[in-house]
Amino acid sequence: MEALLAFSRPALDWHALAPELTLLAFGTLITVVDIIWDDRSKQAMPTLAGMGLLATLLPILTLAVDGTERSMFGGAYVVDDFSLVLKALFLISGYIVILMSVDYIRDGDYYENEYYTLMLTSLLGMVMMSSSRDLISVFVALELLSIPAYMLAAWRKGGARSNEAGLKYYLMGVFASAVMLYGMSLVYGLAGSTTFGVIAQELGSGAANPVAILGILFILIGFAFKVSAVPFHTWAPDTYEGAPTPVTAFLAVASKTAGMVALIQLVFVAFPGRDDVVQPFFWLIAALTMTIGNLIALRQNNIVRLLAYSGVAQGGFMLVPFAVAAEAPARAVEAVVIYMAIYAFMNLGAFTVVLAVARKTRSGEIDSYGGLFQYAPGLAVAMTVFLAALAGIPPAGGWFAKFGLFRALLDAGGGWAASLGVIVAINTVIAFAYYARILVQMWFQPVPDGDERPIVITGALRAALAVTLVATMAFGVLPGLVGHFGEVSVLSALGG
Amino acid sequence: MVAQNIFFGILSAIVILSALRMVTTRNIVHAALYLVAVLAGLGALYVLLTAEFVATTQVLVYIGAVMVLFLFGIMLTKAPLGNAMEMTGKQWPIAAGVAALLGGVIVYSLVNHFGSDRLVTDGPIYRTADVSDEVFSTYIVPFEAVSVLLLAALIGAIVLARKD
Amino acid sequence: MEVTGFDTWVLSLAVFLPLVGALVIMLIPKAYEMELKLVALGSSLMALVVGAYIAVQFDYGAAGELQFVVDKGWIDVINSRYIVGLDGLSLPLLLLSLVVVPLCLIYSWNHIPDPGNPKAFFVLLLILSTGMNGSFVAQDMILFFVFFEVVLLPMYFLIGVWGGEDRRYASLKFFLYTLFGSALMIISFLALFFLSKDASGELLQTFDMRVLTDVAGVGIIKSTQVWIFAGLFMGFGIKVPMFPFHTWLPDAHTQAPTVGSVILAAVLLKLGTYGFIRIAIPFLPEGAIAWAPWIGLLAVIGIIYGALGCLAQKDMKRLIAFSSVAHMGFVMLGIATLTDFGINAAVFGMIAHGLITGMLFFVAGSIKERYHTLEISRLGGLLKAAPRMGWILGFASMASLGLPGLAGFWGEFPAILAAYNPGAGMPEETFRTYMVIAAIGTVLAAGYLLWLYQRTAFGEPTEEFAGHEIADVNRDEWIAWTPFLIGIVLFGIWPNLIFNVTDDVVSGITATVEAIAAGS
Amino acid sequence: MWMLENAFLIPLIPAISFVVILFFGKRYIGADRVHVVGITALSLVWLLSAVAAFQWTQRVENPTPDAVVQIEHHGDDHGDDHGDDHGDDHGDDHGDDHGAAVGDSEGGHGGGHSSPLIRPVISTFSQWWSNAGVDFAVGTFVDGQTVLLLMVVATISLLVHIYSTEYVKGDRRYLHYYAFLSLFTASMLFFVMAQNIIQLIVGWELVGVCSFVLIGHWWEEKPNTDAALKAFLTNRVGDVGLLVGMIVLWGTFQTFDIDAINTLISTNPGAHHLALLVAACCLMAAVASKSGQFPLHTWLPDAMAGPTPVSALIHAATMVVAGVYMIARLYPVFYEGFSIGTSSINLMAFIGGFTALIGAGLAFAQWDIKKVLAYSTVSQLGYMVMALGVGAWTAAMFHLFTHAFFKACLFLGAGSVSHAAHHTFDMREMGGLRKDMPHTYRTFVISSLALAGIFPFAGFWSKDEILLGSLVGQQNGYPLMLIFGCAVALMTAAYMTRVIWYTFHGEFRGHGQPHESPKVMTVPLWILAGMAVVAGAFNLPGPVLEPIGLEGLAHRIQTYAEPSVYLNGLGLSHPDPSLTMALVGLALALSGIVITYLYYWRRRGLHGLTERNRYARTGYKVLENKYYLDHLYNDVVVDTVKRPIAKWANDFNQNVLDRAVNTAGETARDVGRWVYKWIDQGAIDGSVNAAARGADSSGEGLRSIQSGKVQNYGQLLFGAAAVLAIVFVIVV
Amino acid sequence: MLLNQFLILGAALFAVGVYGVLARRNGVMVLMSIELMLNAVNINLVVFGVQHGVVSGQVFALFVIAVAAAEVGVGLAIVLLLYRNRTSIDVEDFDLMRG
Repeated sequence: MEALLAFSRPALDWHALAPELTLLAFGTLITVVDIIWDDRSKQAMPTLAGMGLLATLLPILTLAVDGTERSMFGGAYVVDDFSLVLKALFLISGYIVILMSVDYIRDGDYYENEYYTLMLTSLLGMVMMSSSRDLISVFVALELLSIPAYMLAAWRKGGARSNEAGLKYYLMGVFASAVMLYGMSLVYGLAGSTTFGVIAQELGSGAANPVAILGILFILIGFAFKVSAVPFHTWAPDTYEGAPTPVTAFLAVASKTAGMVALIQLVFVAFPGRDDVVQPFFWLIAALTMTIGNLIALRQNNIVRLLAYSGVAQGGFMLVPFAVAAEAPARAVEAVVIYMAIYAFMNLGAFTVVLAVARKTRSGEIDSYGGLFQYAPGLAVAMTVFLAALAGIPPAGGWFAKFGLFRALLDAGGGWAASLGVIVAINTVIAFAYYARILVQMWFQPVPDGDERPIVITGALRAALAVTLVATMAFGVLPGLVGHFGEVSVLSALGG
Repeated sequence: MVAQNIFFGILSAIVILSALRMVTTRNIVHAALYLVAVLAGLGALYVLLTAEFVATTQVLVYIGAVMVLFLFGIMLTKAPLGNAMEMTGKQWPIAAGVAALLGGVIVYSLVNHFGSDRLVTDGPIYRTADVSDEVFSTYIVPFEAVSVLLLAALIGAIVLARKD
Repeated sequence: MEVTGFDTWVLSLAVFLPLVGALVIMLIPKAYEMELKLVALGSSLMALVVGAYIAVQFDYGAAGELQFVVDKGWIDVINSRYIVGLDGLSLPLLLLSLVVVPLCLIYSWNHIPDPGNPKAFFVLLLILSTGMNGSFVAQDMILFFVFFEVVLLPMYFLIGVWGGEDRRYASLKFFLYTLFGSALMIISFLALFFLSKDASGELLQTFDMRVLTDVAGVGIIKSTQVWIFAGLFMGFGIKVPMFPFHTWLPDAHTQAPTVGSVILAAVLLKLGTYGFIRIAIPFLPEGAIAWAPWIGLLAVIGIIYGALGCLAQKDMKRLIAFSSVAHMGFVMLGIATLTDFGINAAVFGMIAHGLITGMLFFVAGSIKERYHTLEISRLGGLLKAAPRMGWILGFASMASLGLPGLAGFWGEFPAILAAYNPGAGMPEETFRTYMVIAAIGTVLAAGYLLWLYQRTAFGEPTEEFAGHEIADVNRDEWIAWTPFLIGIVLFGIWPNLIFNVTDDVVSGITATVEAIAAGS
Repeated sequence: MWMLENAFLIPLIPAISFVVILFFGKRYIGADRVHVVGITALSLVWLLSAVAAFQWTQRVENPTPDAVVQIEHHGDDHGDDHGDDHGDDHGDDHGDDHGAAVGDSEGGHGGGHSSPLIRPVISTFSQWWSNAGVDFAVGTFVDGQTVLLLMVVATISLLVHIYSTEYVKGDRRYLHYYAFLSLFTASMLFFVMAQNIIQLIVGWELVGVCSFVLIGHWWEEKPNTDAALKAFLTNRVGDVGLLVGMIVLWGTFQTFDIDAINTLISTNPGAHHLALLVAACCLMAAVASKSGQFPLHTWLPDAMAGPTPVSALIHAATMVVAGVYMIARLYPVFYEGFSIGTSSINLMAFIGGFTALIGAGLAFAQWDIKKVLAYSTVSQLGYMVMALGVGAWTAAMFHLFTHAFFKACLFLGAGSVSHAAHHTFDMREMGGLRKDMPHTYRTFVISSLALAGIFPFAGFWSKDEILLGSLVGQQNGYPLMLIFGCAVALMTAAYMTRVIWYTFHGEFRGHGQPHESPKVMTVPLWILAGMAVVAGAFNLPGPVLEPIGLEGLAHRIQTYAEPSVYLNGLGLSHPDPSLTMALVGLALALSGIVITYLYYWRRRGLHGLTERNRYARTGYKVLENKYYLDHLYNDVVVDTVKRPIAKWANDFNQNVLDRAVNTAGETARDVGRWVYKWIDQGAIDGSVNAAARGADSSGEGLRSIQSGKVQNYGQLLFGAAAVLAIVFVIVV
Repeated sequence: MLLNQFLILGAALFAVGVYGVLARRNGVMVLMSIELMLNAVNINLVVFGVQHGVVSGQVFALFVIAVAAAEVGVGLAIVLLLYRNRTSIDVEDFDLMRG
């Protein structure tokens, strides 16, 4: 009894938790509706899920307007501008993925209601992730976003590839989280607390301690897996190829972003003093990821697989600023956030086009894009914009993302940063070589089977395409938009 | 202290040996049983470490629920009960090498850093109530999240595992 | 200078009118072909009219200062602004770009190369136009970079879709080369951003090219300048293209459709040299001084090498392409002297090369259209088959080999002259050696051009085409070519039209360089 | 003096004519009537040139004060006593009339003049262009030298225009022909009145390109276009020298202005010797190419592929003397650069002399009448360059002047012959034409005599001055040049006699019936022949005129044309006329004629001819009676000179020099191919492509990591974790 | 008792688990080996909690157990799914996608 009495309910800031609660409510609603109306509710599900995401944006907006930084549980859970920006990003990406999913899931006759439930659950994990400043929260958020994703990857139950994708993703995910957990246990052992703030103090910045190094390393590896950094990327191509395309888009964008968010928080909040481990680690990983991702992508024939490797390489680009985390922290965070935001739209856009084209060609081979420009010029132009953005060519959005990287590197200065910059430059060139293969097919080649019927694009896909296209171009022409969010997010993450 | 050390010795021997047997045995059911031994041994170690609630959960959840799951899994996949299927892949030396390397570097680090630090034995002892207080205050958000996670896992697993 | 009223808009109009045209065309269905073409031509002509207005309103007395400046917020977070402005250096190049595009549209009016699709073709040309115009007026490094890159994709598609046999390889090569260069270029821009200090040692953190020109890299130590310059060198040098980064050029030119080649030669290559003059040298004078002898070396190698390359060619277009390497070598030699004289010559050379080589590519394109081949050994007797075209080819060849009285000479000769007395701090003997080598290059230039002319235009038509009726220059071609021809003669007779305009800007730049050379 | 200040009109007229003919000729005038425009324009040019010439003489005769240079004492250290004397003279009596000058020269002052130093008329019209604060005026520079050339160009061009109406009648490109004749004339006139060295370069290149176009006029045949290309490219080679040399001048004096450069050198002769030497050597290369000097002369004979009137105008009288003209124009540069005043042999003199020699030798070996004339031109140009090289400025310009007329006449005569003889130039298909073409024959002979330097024809006077100049030199004589000169005099006479023999004497060996050309062709021939006779009168030495009381007309070219305002400062002196030298020269020429005459006439046993020919009869009798001379000729002169030397020279010319030019072109192309194949496509592009292939194949190799087996992935994951851990924990 | 006794036991268990997941071909066996790794983590967490005298170690361990349960469930579902489609649970068989 004494123990019970001693318990005092913590003061919960309901406003701060409102986004999570809204999302949770909609997730539950979907489940309930599913249970009550079963099949009849199918039509309403995407709408409901989409509305849930949009509704969740409301409290985020009010929190943003309110503007105060809300910290709960001794700093374990923080709602600040950084987290709000990213929550919004997750939700918008999720919304686009849902737009992409509508027809795919319906036409494929897959389990629909559960699909959206899991999607929302995974998004809940991501939304949590951006506020988590505590090992346990981060771990749980990670699992919350990952486990539904494992299942979504296998969602085409009848398809052997999808099953295999699920298995590989699941196993690799679990391996990685085991390593990460082991690292967390070591870090916890040294710090005696799960809160990042304490960890930062306890790990300090003095001489290296092998257990600390090991702990940090293992944790970073766990998330490096999540962002599919080489050599922890191996799951990505197989899973991307096998998983349902909207899920692939989801994994490539939202899931990767979540991993990045976790890395930002770990690197800048939990291990700010340990740049002796963090910087070389990311230098190496970033260089490897960019280069190997790009090189293998050169040899792909399946467009989804190509985009998967492209995604790997893009992840490498995103990791670049971490290599100068200590020297130019503000710029580095800004660069990653900006990159993530732009990447979300351009990559989702590319997947949307892939989905749209696959509706006609039923093929994932790059050759099937032959002559796309002749019978679907709109899609071809859109794809061109997305690929240009991915390659970093103005005025499509991606250039500003790459620009951010270079800016962080040069702000840090020094030989290591400069050499990484040159590696980025070379990789930009390699990357274009394979993006160009798609361009070549779309623009320069004849239609392989001579079938020049136009592609019918459904409303949802059209909407997804419009959103991503407008955003990609807008970021390119007026990068100030995204740059502003990047800047806002920096300050709070670094506590400044 | 000696008693505790002896107890630790016995338990750890059980755990390690069972674990080794688990990953080397050719019979999958045996493997499951070795796993039970490992889990049980660990539960006992938790008791030794005064973590009563963890020990309880270990027994309830792991030995109770998870192991049953595994057994169901074994049955449903109609895995041969004998050693008809090669249980260990050809690449086991690589696996062993990797494991040794990883274990080695961890042990090296631990020895290097903690050396002969003694375990604090006179610290506070946390009862189940303390644990629950912590869970429902500081870790309330992760806790709720885990509940959502379990629900989602449940829904998803059903969808995936059911016959269409 | 306070800019008010309409003048605040003119530069943006000149830059973006073609883009507006492109957007409008995108909305017009493919079937309305005439309307598409009219919109395209109309928008580019409107831009040209605006350009003419600019040329008239331009205060030539203050050519050294930026005029029509617009300075508006753009990307605040990185302190990059939408700054456009025009001075004597930009004006001729902007006008060149504004003139070339409508002429290319006219030329393509009824000659859309295979596989057709005028809509896409014109849209790409217009987007290209916006990129080129913008590059010449941007006064913010990031803005410059964006415009600089905007031209890439349209050109890639122009080559890749409407190009020759080997178009995929050529277009990709063009693109990858340039992309690599611009990646290094943006690194250098950022280095400038972070390292530039004003006179009092305050970090500037600006992309404003006006400011960076003013501070002239004083806060950056020499070794750093050299490195940053190296990055810029790669970015601009590939575009020029300088030996040994030139190998994309022959392929791109050979495979590109006619107007693609024309624009590539007339305007795109100038972006590189313009970058040197506008950005690399004024921002990093010490780096420039350190690099200049090497640039000069590569320039003269380019001159000889390009000429030798020409002599080896069997394909007319490829020969002209290689001649670009040589001609741009003269331009770079002028720049490398870091003297007012040399850089003025270089700017003149840029314009002259644009007109002349553009003209040559036009003719080559028309020959290809008529003979379906550009293999020199299969051509012959053009003067007989199509006398006017033959004469124009001869005229352009003469201009290209630097005949006095035509534009080519005033780019070439002063550049050679400038090498005699390079700027302060340059090794005089080295540059004088360059001078002699460059002068020898003029012989080779005459050699390959006349050789080309002899084998294509002189003599009787080859048996293969003996019976064929080869149409002479047609109406579209006349309209498209006449301004080029007039320009070649006009600038040849009255070179001051350009020298006068550019001199103020260039002397400002070289004065800074000289002051720094004297100070160090 | 209006014409002198507005001399720009002179080149402007043919330029307009060019535009009119080319762009409006076909539509508004008629393609076959465009010559009207050209001839009208040239008549105007001729008139204006004549006015200019007259006004210039007025300026010299009655100088206004601002036209006269108040010369200061130039550097005494130069050590030329003649110069010093002149300086003093001018200081005292610059206003004096020319009578004093004649008196001076008679008084043994080495032919120096003391007429006032007349400034050239320099009109600057506008700022043509300016670059980096350096302004380039476009303007005209008119002095005696200019008007001399104006007259030459205008006269010959006009005559060629007229002559061509018949000669190229019915040509497919009649219009282009006239258009480019006009353009050429304009360019040449522009060149001669260049005010600065940039204008010189411009004019120089423009005449070159006109030459290219006109040589290649019949471009359907490959040999013609080859010749055109060769001409242009050889000239381009020389242009390297021109560009570099001019740049060196600019670099040294920081000005493009010819007047300024010349004045700067002449007021301070000792300075900048090295720079001037470099500049002079470079410019010499340009001269060699343009004026057909050894070793860049090989293009000139090939250039005969063009229409004959073009050869007469461009490749005999005007364009090819541009080099000579340029040397004369920038004489201080060469004078100081090659130390002409003090040396006894120098590069310019040697090249000139050697060229004269080999040109003459090569003329022997030709069967093509135009080629003979072309080599003769080479030889005579060498003469002029040699004259300049030995310091005989006036002699060179005088020879340029006379040579223009008789050589043009010879070319037009050859054209007339070919016109009559079915368009062949091969002398083996001619013969005996003197009966059918009396006018052509006579004018040809007159001009040949002039060329050979027979008294009293024009060539005699000018050649004599050159030989005299070589003999006397400045401070030292130029003995080698004298020997060359004498040899050439003999050879010239000889090969011209050969030409006349083959062309006009003997039996007709061609086809068809030859006929005399119409008047429109013969009249120009006669005019030129007349000039060939009297042109020598323009610079007769004083002693010749004294007996007839016209000593006031002596040395007109020297008086009017010589830019003494510059040359005076250099201390250039003029040799006294020498009767001995004149006689020697004449004797050489005569012996050349006689020997050849004997060789052809006698050997063929055509005694009848000797009966009718006064000169031949005399000479023949001498030789007839003195057989050993014949023997000498046959065995010594012919066998040693003609056969081995001329043949060797010809072989050398064709096989070495000419091949060198051709192989230079071929080599360049081969080198180009090699560089392209191995360096460009092989090394540079190859490495780029190899990098691409490398990326591609490494991508392929890396794909093997992606085995598809999840446990391999796991191995990689854990393995990488372990390796990273080891690296970071243990190594770092 | 030494701290390292437990830690090294954990490390050993982790290594054995790694061996298990990498060497075992049977999908279910792989899942079981994962449990070894997760339990190794739990030992560490509990021991460190004791060492620092804080409760969060135990809490963390509980979360790990809960999540592990969910993971096992999902993992078995996926293995089952594969088994149903491919009639095999040999992870070495699953290499449809590669390169």
